Amino acid sequence: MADRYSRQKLFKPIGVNGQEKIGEKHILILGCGALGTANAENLVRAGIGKLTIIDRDYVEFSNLHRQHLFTEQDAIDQVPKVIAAKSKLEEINSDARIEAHILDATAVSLRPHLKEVDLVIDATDNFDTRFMLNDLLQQLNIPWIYGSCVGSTGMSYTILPKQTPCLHCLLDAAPPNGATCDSVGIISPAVQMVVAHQTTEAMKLLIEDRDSLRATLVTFDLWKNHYQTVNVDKAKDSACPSCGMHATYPYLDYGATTKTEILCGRNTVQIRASREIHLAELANHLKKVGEVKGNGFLLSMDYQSYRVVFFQDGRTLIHGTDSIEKAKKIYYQLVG
Amino acid sequence: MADRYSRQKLFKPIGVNGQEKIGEKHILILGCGALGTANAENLVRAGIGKLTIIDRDYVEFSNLHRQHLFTEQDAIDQVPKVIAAKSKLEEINSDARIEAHILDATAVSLRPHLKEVDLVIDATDNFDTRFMLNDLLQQLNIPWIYGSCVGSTGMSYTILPKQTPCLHCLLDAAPPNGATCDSVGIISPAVQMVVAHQTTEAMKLLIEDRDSLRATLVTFDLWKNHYQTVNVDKAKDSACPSCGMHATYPYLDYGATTKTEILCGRNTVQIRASREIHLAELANHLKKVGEVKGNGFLLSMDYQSYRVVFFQDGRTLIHGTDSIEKAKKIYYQLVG
Amino acid sequence: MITILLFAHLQETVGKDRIELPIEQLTVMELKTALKQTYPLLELDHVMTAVNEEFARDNSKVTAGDIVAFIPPVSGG
Amino acid sequence: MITILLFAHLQETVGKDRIELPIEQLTVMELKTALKQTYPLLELDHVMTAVNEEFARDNSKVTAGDIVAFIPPVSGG
Repeated sequence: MADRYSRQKLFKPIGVNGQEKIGEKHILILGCGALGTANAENLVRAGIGKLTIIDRDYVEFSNLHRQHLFTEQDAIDQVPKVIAAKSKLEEINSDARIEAHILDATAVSLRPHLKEVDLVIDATDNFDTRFMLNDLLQQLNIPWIYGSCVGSTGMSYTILPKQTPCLHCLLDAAPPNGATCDSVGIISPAVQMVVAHQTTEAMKLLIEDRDSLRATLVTFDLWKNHYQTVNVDKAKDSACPSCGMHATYPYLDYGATTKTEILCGRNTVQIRASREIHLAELANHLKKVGEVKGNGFLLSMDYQSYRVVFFQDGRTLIHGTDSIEKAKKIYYQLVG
Repeated sequence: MADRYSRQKLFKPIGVNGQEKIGEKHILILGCGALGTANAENLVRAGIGKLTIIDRDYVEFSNLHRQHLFTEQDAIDQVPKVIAAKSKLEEINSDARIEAHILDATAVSLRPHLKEVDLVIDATDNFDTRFMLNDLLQQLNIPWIYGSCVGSTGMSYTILPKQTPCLHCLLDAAPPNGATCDSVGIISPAVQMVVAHQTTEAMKLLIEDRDSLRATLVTFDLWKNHYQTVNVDKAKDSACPSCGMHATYPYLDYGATTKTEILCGRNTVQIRASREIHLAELANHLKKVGEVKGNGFLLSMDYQSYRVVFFQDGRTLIHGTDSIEKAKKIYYQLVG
Repeated sequence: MITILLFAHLQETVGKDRIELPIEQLTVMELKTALKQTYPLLELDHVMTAVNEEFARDNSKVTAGDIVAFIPPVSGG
Repeated sequence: MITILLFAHLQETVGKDRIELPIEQLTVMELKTALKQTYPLLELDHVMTAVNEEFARDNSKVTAGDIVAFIPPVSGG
């Protein structure tokens, strides 16, 4: 096992010193879907000291075509994604310390997990969360690497607080979601292309080789054979509310008030209650309505044409609709 | 499980018809190292009908930082790479038919496995094998996708017999290996970047969308933030001995005569005998020399400062040297 | 002549990935307005714009010979 | 002026990733010969050459304003 990283140490920019630094660092990956699992696998194989993975979701069959680490059995068992990922990652590298949290990321829920984090990798699937993350990391002075993909396209950009333009400098506001995995699909190479850029940038930051960082935003379309970089030097806005002279971090409040949301590519609505759900108690109640399955982490049941899944932390997923109204109706019919 | 490929079918160029075609096709991946495992995982997740994987090697700890699918236990057990990969791939997608062959690829050994193969993905680690493969696939009229990586760099190029320039058109001869994984190392994102291009091109070929194929050779350096394509239209050589008017396929003989070789990034020499090795008989003999371990697929033993591994198909790996002479000496000392 | 590159789903809306316009000079905003008169490109209000591979704002100038790329932000992951 | 881009380990041999030469016209072969007189670039005999992102042979012409890339074939996998 001594020469486990030998080929990585031979890569001159990393070397023996770089490998040691990688082993001392702590990365948080927000999201454990396509981008999250592939970044996690790379970093754990590369010898990251500590990895925190945060995700609110569980494994489904429709994830398997693009999400690494997960198997059919994980989908059959509806294992929470971070739990399934952690178990695979530990088989790959038993030296890595992996913290897995089944958690819906808000400014409030995320903050305690950002203590002593060197770098955050964006593996979320929506701009609401990214703008919240952008504000939070500007405030806490933690670098992060934006990544996103849909269809055969993707983007990546490395954000250093107090130095580079932030996400809010580049986009005036969270754009209305145009293309999602649900509307235009996704192929796995688009995921890996983004991840290749994110992991490389992460390695540069881990070994403190900031001169090699990519200063540009990358965008590509693998099916159309297109690759372009955008120089964003001029995008830094001194009046930016998220990273400017008088930053007010506007998205730190916004996130906290969102109580329902449509999940990207899922035909699913999430409803987030302000209190935890007592699963056993709820299961007892739901038995009267239909067959309830539970695995200790969640309860699930089929109801009308929907599948409804309850998590202990207060969230409920209504599968089979992208209407918030319909979802709320179902929810209140079941939970009362 | 019905909607397992739902997000891939939503991708318009694939659609329902494309997904059906993917499920009817047969791909052969030559090599089950970094490029091979990642391509195999992508294709099996994407729903490939049949996959043949060919590799001569077994899993070691120094593979784990960049080679997908493999775990620490695989390295401890020295499982042959294709066997370890097959077992993981079947957990990911039980519908895929996966043929795994522990085999040293020569023109002779490879030919029978190319019957009814729609496409070959190059995941080899040396140009000797690639030039042999190039000749063989020109002769058999099977498209293939060249891929390679070292350090933070890589290349990919799609080769269609009778249509595009072939590898021999682009390179006059197998170049002397300059940079190898053993001399300059390798980081995992370089692997994934190549694989993203290979898998996308494979998908285009599988669904018969040839108009979308990349006509250029791609080369990149992720650490140096460099990406370039090379238009090779002018490279097609009508006098090329591998794909020209009077092709003689010169590398189909050459490969067959190579009896020893230094393995990329391994500090290892392979010696290939013309006959199979009777493992049990050899084990009996070697017990007199030292402690022999076997797992049904191979025998291994430490000898002097080397580790020596014997495969049933007639090959022997001498770890701990890149000198063919030294390796032969050890070999003959043990096998006689 | 100004060359306009369309990315991602903008290509499908317009039916091609490149438009050439015989214009000498205008701002990014004026270009967006002009395009919206010809094509159903409502999304142009929410895209990132690059002029000659450099980030550009709505008030940035575009001159004959420039290549303008409209890049819709991607949200999936 | 001809711009030469060096890829992969050629960069380390030369110590930079770009060379500019004040030359009007020559062939790829002549360019390689000229470079080998200044730098220890023996590998130039085994690299792929692209002129303005197009594949070029040793007898291809290079003219002032061209960008020449020397790309060592990569073998690992």
